[in-house]
Amino acid sequence: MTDVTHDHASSTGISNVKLGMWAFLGSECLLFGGLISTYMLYRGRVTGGPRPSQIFDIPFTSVSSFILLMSSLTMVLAVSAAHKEDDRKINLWLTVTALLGATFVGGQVYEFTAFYKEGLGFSTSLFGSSFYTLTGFHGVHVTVGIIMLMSLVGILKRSKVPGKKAEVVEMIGLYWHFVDIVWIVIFTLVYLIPV
Amino acid sequence: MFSTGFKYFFGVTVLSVVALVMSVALFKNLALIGVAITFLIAAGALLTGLAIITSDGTTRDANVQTSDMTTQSLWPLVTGIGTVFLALGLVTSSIVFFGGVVVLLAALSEWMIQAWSERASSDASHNAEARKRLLNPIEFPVLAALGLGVVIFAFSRIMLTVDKSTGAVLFIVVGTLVLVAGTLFAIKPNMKRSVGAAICALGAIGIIAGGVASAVSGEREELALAAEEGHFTHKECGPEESEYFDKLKEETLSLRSAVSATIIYQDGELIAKIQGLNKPQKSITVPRSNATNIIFRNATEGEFRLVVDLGKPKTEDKDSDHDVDCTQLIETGGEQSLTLKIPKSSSADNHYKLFIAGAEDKQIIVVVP
Amino acid sequence: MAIIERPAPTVPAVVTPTSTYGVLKRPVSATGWRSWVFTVDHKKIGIMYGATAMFFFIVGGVEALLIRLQLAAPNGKVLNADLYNQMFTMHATTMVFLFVMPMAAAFANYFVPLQIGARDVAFPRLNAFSFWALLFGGIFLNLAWFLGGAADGGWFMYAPNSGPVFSPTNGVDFWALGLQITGIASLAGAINLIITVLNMRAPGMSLMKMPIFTWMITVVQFLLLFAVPVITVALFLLSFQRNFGARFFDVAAGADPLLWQHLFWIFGHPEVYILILPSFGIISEVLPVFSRKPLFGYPFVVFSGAAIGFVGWGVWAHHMFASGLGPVSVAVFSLTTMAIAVPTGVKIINWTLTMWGGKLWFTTAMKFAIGLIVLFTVGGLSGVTHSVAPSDTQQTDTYYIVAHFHYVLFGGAVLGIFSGFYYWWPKVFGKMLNEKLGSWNFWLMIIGLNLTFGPMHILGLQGQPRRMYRWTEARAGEGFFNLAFWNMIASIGSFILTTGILMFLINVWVTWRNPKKAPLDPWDARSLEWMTTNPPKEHNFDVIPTVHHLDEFFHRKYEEDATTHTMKQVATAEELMAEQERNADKHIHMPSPSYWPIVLAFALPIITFGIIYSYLISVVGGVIVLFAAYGWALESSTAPDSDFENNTPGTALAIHD
Amino acid sequence: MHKTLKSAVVVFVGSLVAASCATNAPQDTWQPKGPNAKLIDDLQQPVFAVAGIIGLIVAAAVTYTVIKYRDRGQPIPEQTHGKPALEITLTVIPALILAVVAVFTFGAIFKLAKTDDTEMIINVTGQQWWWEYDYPVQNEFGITSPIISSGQLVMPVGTKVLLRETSRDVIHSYWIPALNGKRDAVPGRVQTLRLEADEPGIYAGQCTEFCGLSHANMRMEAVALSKEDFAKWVANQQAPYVVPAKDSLAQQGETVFLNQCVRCHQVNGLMRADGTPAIAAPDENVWSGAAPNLSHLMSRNTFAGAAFDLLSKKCRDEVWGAPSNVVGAKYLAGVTEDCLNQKDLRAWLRNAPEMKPMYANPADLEISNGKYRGMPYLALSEDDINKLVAYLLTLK
Repeated sequence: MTDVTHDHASSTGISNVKLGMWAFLGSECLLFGGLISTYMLYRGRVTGGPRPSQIFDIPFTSVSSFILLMSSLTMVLAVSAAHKEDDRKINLWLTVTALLGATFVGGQVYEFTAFYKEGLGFSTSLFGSSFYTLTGFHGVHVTVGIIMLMSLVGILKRSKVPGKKAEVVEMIGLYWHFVDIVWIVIFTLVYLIPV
Repeated sequence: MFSTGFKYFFGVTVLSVVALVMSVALFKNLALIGVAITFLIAAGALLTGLAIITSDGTTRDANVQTSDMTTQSLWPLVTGIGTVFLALGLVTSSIVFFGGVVVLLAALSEWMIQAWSERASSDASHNAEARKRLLNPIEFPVLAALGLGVVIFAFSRIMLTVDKSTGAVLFIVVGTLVLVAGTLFAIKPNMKRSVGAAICALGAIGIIAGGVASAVSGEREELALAAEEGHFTHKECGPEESEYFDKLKEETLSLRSAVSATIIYQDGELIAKIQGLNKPQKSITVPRSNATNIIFRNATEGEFRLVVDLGKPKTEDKDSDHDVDCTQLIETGGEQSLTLKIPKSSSADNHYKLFIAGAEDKQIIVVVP
Repeated sequence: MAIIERPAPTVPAVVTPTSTYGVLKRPVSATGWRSWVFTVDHKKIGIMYGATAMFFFIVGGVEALLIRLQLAAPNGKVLNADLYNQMFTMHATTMVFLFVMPMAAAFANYFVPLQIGARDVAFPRLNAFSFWALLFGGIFLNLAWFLGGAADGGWFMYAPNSGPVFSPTNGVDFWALGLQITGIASLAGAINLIITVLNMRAPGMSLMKMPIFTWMITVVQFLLLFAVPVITVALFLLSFQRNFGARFFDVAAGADPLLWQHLFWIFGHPEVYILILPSFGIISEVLPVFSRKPLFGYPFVVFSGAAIGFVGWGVWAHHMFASGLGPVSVAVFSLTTMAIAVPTGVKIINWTLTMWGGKLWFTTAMKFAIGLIVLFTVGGLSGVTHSVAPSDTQQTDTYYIVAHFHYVLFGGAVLGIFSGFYYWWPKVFGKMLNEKLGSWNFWLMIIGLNLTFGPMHILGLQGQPRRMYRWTEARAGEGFFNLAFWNMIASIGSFILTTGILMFLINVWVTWRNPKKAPLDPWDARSLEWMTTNPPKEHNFDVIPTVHHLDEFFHRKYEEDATTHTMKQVATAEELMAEQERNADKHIHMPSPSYWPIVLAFALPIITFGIIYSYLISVVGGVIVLFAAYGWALESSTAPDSDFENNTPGTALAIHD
Repeated sequence: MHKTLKSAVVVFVGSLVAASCATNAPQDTWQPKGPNAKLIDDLQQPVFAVAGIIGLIVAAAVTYTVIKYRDRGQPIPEQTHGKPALEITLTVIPALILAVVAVFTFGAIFKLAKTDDTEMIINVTGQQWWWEYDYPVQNEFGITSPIISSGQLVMPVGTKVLLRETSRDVIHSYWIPALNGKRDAVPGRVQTLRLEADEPGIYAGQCTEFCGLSHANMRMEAVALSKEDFAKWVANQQAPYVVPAKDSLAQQGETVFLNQCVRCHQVNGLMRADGTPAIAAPDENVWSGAAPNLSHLMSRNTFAGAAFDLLSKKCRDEVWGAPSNVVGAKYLAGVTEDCLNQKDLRAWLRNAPEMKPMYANPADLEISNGKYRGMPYLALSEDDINKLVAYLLTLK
């Protein structure tokens, strides 16, 4: 998504790709809004199987949330390295961000497995269906983010990136921060607020 | 005349078709497979066609003399392994079979591309570049996903083995290590690449080894027990606090409107409030075979649960206990919903009722016409 | 095409296209079908959108005719119940998602860059991808006809009737997944057009100097941007329930079926404005041109469009007045629904006042525009009658509603689209549509439309519900003008309407064969898209114009006499064109064609097909997606100079950037 | 141009006028027969009138403009961009009209949602593709044990009846236009609808939320009886089962019924040969878990979701066309042998899915765990059908 026609400067002063990413993220807000609403409506509807407060492990999820937040910090470092055109640090911080993201996803895989063992399947109850759908969608977003970060590292190494490097890093950074912010909302609404 | 891209996609098409023909053996519905094949051929053909149109590579490809040089190749070996898996899978389970199919497909395509690239020109570096050009877009993401997948999976197995608090600590440790390592690299730009690679490799190996060990040693005790006993999947509708079902209570309710009846335990009396009737009732009418939502509200001092007696179960055993369903123990002022579905009308030997656990005399008759 | 060479505007010959990072070398062909399939030119994509939409219009029209044939007489035997249910479901789905939306996208794609003085959209490859995703999504949706039956739950697909037991064929799966694909297309298109409008306006074109059509399209794209994800969520919930055993609409698990209705209509109501606003935009261009006056109250029309966009989010539950929302919600949504009638009324008033005091020229485009004002008003007023919630509980799900939204969508959206056809045909194809046939087209459509949908008001008010595959004489009432009579009239009307639309197709055919070229400025038009050749050059404008006025083109042709306030022509379109060609830009970089959009789009139906039949197929689709995504990401939007010959300095032009 | 307008206006206004031309459309929404429907009608008539007038004004304004300002060679007009004062005025006027409409609308919404003045409640359950009614015990109406019926809702006149609607499978919608607007029957929810009839009569209705294959065949009627007639009806519904005369055709029919029909259809009081009550188990055979209870079948005028008449055409017209003072008596007479619509009933018993599409293919059963979603084809012999018809006629 790096098409730019260079005929004249953009009317808003923001590059097309960045503005495009903003628009996309605006749209994503509604996607997560819908999923979160569904969860909020259904979280207390348990006709069988565990209820939210019976299986949530708040200390663990707090730690994994913190790790995801840290990854936003490293993403910021990557973007600032990109502005300084320090290729080594771009690669380094992108990798660290991806690793932190992977740690988070690893934690989510663990959490899903543990919940499943404790009796919460995807089809067990409305709580189960909506919980796995919401957090699963978020997990997929993080995973896509990791793939983008790793690919970016690979592509940068081969110096194949079309367009401006800093812009691409910044665009992926926007996405990554968005995914983090969404997690903060999910963490608060899903885990912290009792049913 | 056949361009390299053409060969590549033609191969992909043929391979997909082969895979699907194989799967015909596994799936019952042949008509669907037929459609699926059409679809796949269409996909392959589209790409093949594209390749023809672009006459990709003809400028270099057409008149290149085949060089005799061959390089060492991993792919025949992997192909062999894939075939073995395939055969094993036919005997054992379909997962192994599919694993074999995937390995085989991957190996064959890599082999094919490599073979082609070695004959593409007499220039070895050009050949290597051509191979990369074709395969990197697939290899990069697949390898990244595989690598990440293995690490993530191994990590989650470790977490499943250690107990909850250790898990949280472990999580902090891993996160911190990643951060610290990153920072170290950042402030020590002179560190040798090999040192960095070694640290990363060690970390990965550690996690994978830990994962394997954990997977072998099995998950932590309480999880294993929960999976075995189904802690939350059965309800205990007796008067006493049940160990898991009542462990944590949900007191607020997302279901508030349009319920069939609200059952209130008020000052030691059980009453039903029904929309349209102003007086509290002692019986409710519930349509047969219909998922009917009611709300139980406790307005008496103490913790109580509402139990619904669903009559004798459908077994021939006339002495067996009645089927019951229930809410959790609800504190004063709390409420919870309960969904009833009663398939048989009430009759002389089929009575349904709602009552308070431990106080069978506080009851509401449920009429199923 | 990467470089437009000046002064000799020939297609540069290709020597060795650079290979992209994937397997394929980038396409460079400028002629033949390849120049269409791999194009990223917004104009070609616009035309392909239009052709696709027209094809689905015919498909949806045939479905509608079958429905009307079945209902012409009591106990119709043309279709059985199952087929009828599929027919009305697919008629609505096709008309909404595969005709009106893509047709609006066609106009938007073609004219927004031209109207804002840009050379292409912000993301040309994404634009091509949107189109192909729409086409493949549409085909995928209709594949269900041949694979066990199409969706049969109505376009609103209420849960739990859309669940696996109640809708046993794969039709609903094809429907849900097909709409996901077209949703992706809409979303990508929306982002593209929004960025185009925000970032690529010609110098001097402030937002309040933007042509009104572009304005309305912008509002629509924002609506899409925020509405599409909501239906995406709903469709995911439905698919997860049907394909993976989730319980979102399983009442036995305590689910609330109204969740679907809320999600669907939170999307579905803005969708109504997504369908109608582009046509409002079209006639807001047509009326001033043929009245020789600027749009009356331009800022009011802009703000009422934006207001409709905003308030449109707060009225969804008026589709659910009979669902049992509770009196408070019903009252609130009743009020907001009445509120949205106000900005809509503003538009009608402004259009009328635009004509007032004008110098009206009744071309076919103008006739369609005036037809829209009157017939949309009928639809709008019947809409007001069911903003009165208690009254709506009598009318909802009857033919009165069918009458209402067909007056809105046919009398509004479709008439607007036809107005656009006649107005912009010379711009797009360089030939004028025949005005005489156009007149036939218009009058047959107007008569047919009123005969078809007019009687439906009566049918509905006298109690004929919708979505019934047959009706019985026992409930038709007595007397000559009973429901049987009106059903017959409606069916006859639908064939007259069809004849009217056929007239258009004949007109296209006749025009096609007529070698006569259209003049440069046949309508004495007002906005920038007319300030270039017919059809426009690939790079749209030789010089990017600097904008000083709303209706810039008009103000370059005419000047106001300071004393008499009458307009005096100072230049002709030909003169302006010649001047542009003299000062043509020397360095024009255009984005180059690409394979990746079509490859990526084609992978989507493969994935969804796999979800229905076998995940193995999905994996193949997934691999193609990855492959295409990487190829795409690693290809620069403009081909490097080495792809073209004649680029040695001196013979042609230095290429900057 | 003005021809367009003319034709549009003529069709629109003409349509509205002509609407009154069809006499006695049974589901006419403009002929209220009870206070709830009247309330809606009083609200909507002025709104329709205002809307019509505004429509005419717009059409007239456009027509006038089109005629007056057509191109007669006048110069290009002044390029005016609008007059804000005029714009604002023309925005405020419709807003004010709508504000007035809103006030009246609000009143009606809350009046129609009232439930605390109810005199009688009836539970209504929708399923594919028929309605079930059950009357909870209400001693003041003589209902001492629950009554269950289907197809036709019987209610006393001048009584504020509250329907408590729900559904067993998908969403349906209950609509008797003469008595009130519609209210959806949503599974898992209980929603209320006020009904009250001013005078005795039979009021037609139709399920109006698309509910699957046979949606078109899901009808209903509300039968309003005078209070005395209603008491008679209640007494009849609570009357005990009458065993058919020994060795009659009807008795053989009872045996067929016990063998074939009782799997799904309950007839209260029916005993098996071994003296145990014959309890239907529709939940084991039918997806929705219910089939119409056939006790006192012949007291209803329709069957199979009110899609077909139990009365022959002549007898039906007599009942439906009866003036309000005798309609109750005619209705209570029920279906006699002379009046029975033999043709449809027999066709139904012969092959129900042919008369009313009901997902009868084996493939359709697979997805619902082998359960039917309506009455299946039973392969009854003509002989069995004769016997069954004779038996069903005894279910007065």
